[in-house]
Amino acid sequence: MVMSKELAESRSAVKTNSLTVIQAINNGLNVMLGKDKHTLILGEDVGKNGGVFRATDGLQEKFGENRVVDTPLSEAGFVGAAVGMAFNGLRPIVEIQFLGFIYPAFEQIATHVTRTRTRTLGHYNLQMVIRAPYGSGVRSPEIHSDSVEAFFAHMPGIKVVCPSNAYDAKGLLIAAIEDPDPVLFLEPMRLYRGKREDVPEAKYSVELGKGKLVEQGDDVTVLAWGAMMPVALTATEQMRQHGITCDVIDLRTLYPLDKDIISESVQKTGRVVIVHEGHETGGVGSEIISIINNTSFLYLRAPMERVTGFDVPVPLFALENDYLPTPERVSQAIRKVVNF
Amino acid sequence: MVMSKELAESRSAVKTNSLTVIQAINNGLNVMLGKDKHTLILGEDVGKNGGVFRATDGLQEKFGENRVVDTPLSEAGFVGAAVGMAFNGLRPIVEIQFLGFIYPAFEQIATHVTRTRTRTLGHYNLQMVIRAPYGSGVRSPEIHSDSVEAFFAHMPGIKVVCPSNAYDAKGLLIAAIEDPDPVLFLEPMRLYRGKREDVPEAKYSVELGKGKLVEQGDDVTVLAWGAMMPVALTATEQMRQHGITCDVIDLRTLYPLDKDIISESVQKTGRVVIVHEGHETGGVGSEIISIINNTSFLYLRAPMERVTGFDVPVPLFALENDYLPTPERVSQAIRKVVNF
Amino acid sequence: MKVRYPLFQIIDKDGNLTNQKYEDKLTGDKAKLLYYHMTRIRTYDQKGVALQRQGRIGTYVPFAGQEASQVGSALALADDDWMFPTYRDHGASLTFGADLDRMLLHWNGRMEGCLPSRKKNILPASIPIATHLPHAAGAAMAETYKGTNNAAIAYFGDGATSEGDFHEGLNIASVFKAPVVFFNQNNGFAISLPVERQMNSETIVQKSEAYGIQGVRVDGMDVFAVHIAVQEALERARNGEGPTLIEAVTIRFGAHTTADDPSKYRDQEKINRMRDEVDPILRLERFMTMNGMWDEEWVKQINAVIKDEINTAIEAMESYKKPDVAIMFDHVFEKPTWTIEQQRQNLLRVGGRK
Amino acid sequence: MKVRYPLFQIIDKDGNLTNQKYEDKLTGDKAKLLYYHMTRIRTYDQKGVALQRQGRIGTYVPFAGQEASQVGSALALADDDWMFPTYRDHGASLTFGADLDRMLLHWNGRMEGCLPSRKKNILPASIPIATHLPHAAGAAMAETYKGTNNAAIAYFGDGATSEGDFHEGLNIASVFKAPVVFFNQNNGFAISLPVERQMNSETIVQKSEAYGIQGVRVDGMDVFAVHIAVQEALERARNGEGPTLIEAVTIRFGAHTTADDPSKYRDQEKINRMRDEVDPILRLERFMTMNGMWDEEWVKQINAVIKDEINTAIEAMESYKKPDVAIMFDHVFEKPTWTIEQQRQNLLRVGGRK
Ligand SMILES: Cc1ncc(C[n+]2csc(CCOP(=O)(O)OP(=O)(O)O)c2C)c(N)n1
Ligand SMILES: Cc1ncc(C[n+]2csc(CCOP(=O)(O)OP(=O)(O)O)c2C)c(N)n1
Ligand SMILES: [Mg+2]
Ligand SMILES: [Mg+2]
Repeated sequence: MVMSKELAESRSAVKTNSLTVIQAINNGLNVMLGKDKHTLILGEDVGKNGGVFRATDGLQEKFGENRVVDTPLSEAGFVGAAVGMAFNGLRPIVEIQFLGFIYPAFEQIATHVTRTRTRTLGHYNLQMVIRAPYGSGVRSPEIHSDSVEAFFAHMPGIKVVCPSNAYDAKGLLIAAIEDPDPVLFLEPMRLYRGKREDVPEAKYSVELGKGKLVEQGDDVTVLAWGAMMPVALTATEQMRQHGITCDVIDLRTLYPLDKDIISESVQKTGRVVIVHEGHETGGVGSEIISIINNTSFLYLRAPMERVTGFDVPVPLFALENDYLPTPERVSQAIRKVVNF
Repeated sequence: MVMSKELAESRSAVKTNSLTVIQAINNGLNVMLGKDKHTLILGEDVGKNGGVFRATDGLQEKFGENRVVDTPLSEAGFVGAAVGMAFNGLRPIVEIQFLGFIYPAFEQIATHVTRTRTRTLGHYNLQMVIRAPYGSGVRSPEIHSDSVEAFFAHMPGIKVVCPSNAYDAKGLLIAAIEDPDPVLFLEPMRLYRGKREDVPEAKYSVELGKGKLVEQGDDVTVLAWGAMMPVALTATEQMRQHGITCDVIDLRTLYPLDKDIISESVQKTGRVVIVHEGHETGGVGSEIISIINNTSFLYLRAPMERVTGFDVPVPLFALENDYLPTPERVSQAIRKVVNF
Repeated sequence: MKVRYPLFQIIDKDGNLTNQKYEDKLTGDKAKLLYYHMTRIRTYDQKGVALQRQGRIGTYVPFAGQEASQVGSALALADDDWMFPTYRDHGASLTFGADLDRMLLHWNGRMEGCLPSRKKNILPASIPIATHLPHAAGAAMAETYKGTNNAAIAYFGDGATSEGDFHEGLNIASVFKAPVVFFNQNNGFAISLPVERQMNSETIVQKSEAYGIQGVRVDGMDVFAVHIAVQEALERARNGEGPTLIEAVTIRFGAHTTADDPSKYRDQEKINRMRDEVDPILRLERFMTMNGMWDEEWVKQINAVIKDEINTAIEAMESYKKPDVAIMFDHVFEKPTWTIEQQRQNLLRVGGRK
Repeated sequence: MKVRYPLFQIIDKDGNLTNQKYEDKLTGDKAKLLYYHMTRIRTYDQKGVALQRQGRIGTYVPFAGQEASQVGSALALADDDWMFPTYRDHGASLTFGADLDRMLLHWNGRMEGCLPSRKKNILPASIPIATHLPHAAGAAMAETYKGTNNAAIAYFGDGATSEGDFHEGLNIASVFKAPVVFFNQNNGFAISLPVERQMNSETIVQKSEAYGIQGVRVDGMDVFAVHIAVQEALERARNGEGPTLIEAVTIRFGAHTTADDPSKYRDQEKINRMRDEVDPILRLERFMTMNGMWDEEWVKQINAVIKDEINTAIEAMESYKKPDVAIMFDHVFEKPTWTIEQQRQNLLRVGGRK
């Protein structure tokens, strides 16, 4: 395991707390609301209820109803209102209750959130964050389990971020809130209450657009993000026992992708396995393959493999674990690229 | 130029008319409304006005207001109503005035149009077509020029089709209307009133999911669709003069892609140039690259190249020709893969 | 607005007749039918909560308090009518004819349970709020297109009225005079948001004005009132008079779902205390008692039948054959695309999860 | 509904005062100011159509007939208020303070012309119908948040009322009592669809009932009435009384855009014939004449000034520096991502189109 510089630093002098991902997010929001009066939270049930996952727990009590605003059930309406607020100098943080309920706001995002800066040649910029829990594996009802980051990675004008652990969750969230451009911040539901990590109490940020080398190896580059990180790591751990070692990279930002960290690793290993839970066709994996084709063609020793969600609607929960990539499927792919 | 079998047949005995793309579409709708009483057209200005591009010209007069229905300005509403009609045995053909105005109906498409068959294990199927003019290059206002096929190619449960000429336009449209599943039918605005072609008067169809080899060559495989076909062909024509010959494939269906025609060609040429006007990152091109990586890795002699719209909002029309792929950019890419 | 749209009521919470006009319709048979269905879905609902607690099904959505609204409306439908329910309207679906074991399977995350019935036109519960309202409009328009006499009903909550699809669905239905009833259950909350902060209008029914359609505000705890209001609306629909917006004023007694803790955002204790007073089933029982329709024997008997039926369905649900991964691939298109076929084979090769 | 919302009018089409209450406000200065602006945007509009015919600009969106609505409303705004126009409201934008050459550049497909003003809060014309209504709500909410006294106005057509974003925007604004005026120009058509088939409600103003907000139906050909109705609505907004929905009943004299042929779907001849009778500028002229406010010399003078101003702006537009491809890349993000930077460099290397 490589300890990242940030993490190493964080673990030295600074005061830290042991937090889950959801707590780290709550903490990041708390820090930023405290720091900047122009920042406010909008969404369904974010106030008294503290969000259906408790991401905003306690924040309305602390900052008041103007800063943590329960909106009507109206995604286009409140994403649109956030756009208007951002025109007018506020920095809204919008919660979409589940990523699958972002669709009613799709037009607002595709035509305004992403295009305002270009449309006004920089006169207006929208400093706003849209947070959304995403992904399958927690026995949610239909539409609550979508992993459609690819839609947004294809939209010029918005960055797409997805942490896989508590430290990154807080740091990336703060970076997203401070970014002068719109950011879609995807939160892996499946990891919300998983492993705790030491998270600095103070404000810090993790740079957008940078992946992280989480595990080092020689044979294969494994690329993943969010809830697929533990799946990837379980598989590479198994592979290590069979003498196959992998670079495992947590991409963390899905647009723009960290081309450099990807190519550096691929040019070392020559073999690639990408793991994501979104549908295979047109998923972010296909863009990663295209980038590698571009940067590292001559280094490749095997066709790149994707281990992804299938080209089927995310099934109800009785089959969700069949839909999702498993360590077995990842291991299989690793073996395949090694044995090619 | 290779003459396709269909085209060759069509030019023998059958009665044909020389039609533009838009006329061929009008003709296809006419044929299908005449054939099947359960088929109807819904959309903005499709009635008396005959559609802003005249795709439905004369059809309301001929078939009546029940069959060609002017709807309120309400994309979610009338796509949703079409879903309800399709539940109830009708076969609606919905016109979205410009592809950039499909966004308000995105939720309907992402959660119902595409998922109903799976959700009901086949009890309900939605035999419906969504037609939309797409693309830049005709001096339209903002949002009227989007080419976002990639969103829909990433949605399990809908086929995505895009003709580049009058013959295919009618044949693919009829196939789409007859397909038991939802089809998004993208119409290249820029070609609406371009070259005329002999189009059989009678009903015929062009199979969905099949590309077409339009030009044959040895050195490079050029893949394109819709309005980029003439751009690709101009470039390959120029290249031919420099002694470089290309397979030019009109993909015609963007989901599911015709894997076989692609691999067959790539395994011959070893070099690939993909041309599309959608944004590069996460465009359909990236999926094509991924498929080729999978099927033809050992045959590749150079990194595959993409010539695409940029990762920027489609600009207003003063810059639209700078945004769009040009024959020069395609030629450049062809030279690049040849000289690699 | 409450003046313009007075609450339509036939019996009050003590079971007294407050509206003489409909006295004739309140026969013993009708009362028993309504009582039976309310009791049936209440029993099922209680079982649902219990099964979830025992970990035998996933998250469950209780509807206790809304039985009169769901039963009164569902029993107003004719056999060939169309029902478009939400996740909370399984009481209505069951009453209209959904298969009990299918419904339970659905709570178990089984795709086989998604379709409520193979016989009745009951659509799968709509999860994305308000998206099914345009469907109901379209299904109803198709009936007009075909020249039949069938109608559609769409169920939705107070929160749903804030979504664009509510508006677009009602507007389209109104323009085309679609034979559809938009049946709103205003249970006062959208998860944690009280209806007073969902909207600035005093009532939901007044939103009918925006579409120039009929609006009716009805006591959603009075099964007779709901039943008759929906009957009348359906009749108008069949007569070509277009859609009606009905606001049934009701109460969600419990949590939003079994994953929700209502005490976080409302005085749940107060609701628990007043439950019996306003309970729609007890209200009907009081009426029946006062009017000599109450038959202790019959009640015992139906309770036994219901218990039996539900237990049998639970058994069926729990002994249902294991989920087959193939069904996730087999119904995306009529014929799987090569991508889906390939993915399916790959999964089966690795073995999937057993 | 027309009874509940009578048409607010101050002068009728012959120029007669029909509403004594506002007599004091109809000063000669006010009349001249309104007349000047209507004449200015009419001249500009005619020039726009002509320039398009000559191929000097792209598709143009004429607003002839709607000058009273656009000028009356725009002049009601205070300097720091927010304006959210559509593609047809450039008359309003110009009146509020948009730069003339910028507006023309915009019709020439130039991104440099997209932002109407660097000084006033005028948003770029919204192309996707109704999407800017929630923005207006949000900008107004931000004013409340900051504790200022500024308000917002959103323009939209009759067709826009069918979109979900209309509904969501008004609902949110109503819930938060946002200081915003929703200014509808009901010009009778959405491209080819007459308003009677856009909706089943008799008026647009009655849609205010759905949100429990103030609604005003105003004669959109009467610039005084529009002006005062909007002033009053803005005042209510600033006083914390929340949003108002104003329906200005007006007429689109010409085509939807220069690419549209209205004779395909309506009796355009009839509209041409009645134009002078209902023309909002002629109406004001009649009023001014009857009330001794008409000054031939002054009219000549403003006409000359306007002509000059517009010709200068056209020259500026036509001599504007060539479009620079870089601007399409440079403003997607504050700092271009590597993808954008790479694409930009590639394009510049190939040379782009010159
Ligand atoms: C588009 C969308 N956004 C958010 C949600 C999450 N959600 C599920 S139920 C609910 C509240 C619905 O309230 P209401 O319409 O009053 O119905 P009720 O649950 O009270 O029956 C919310 C916000 C959703 N399902 N769909
Ligand atoms: C979401 C969306 N759908 C379709 C269009 C195409 N369109 C442009 S203007 C228009 C009609 C608008 O009518 P109305 O709201 O009455 O405004 P008017 O043009 O009369 O001023 C349509 C359908 C669009 N711009 N946006
Ligand atoms: Mg509710
Ligand atoms: Mg209009």
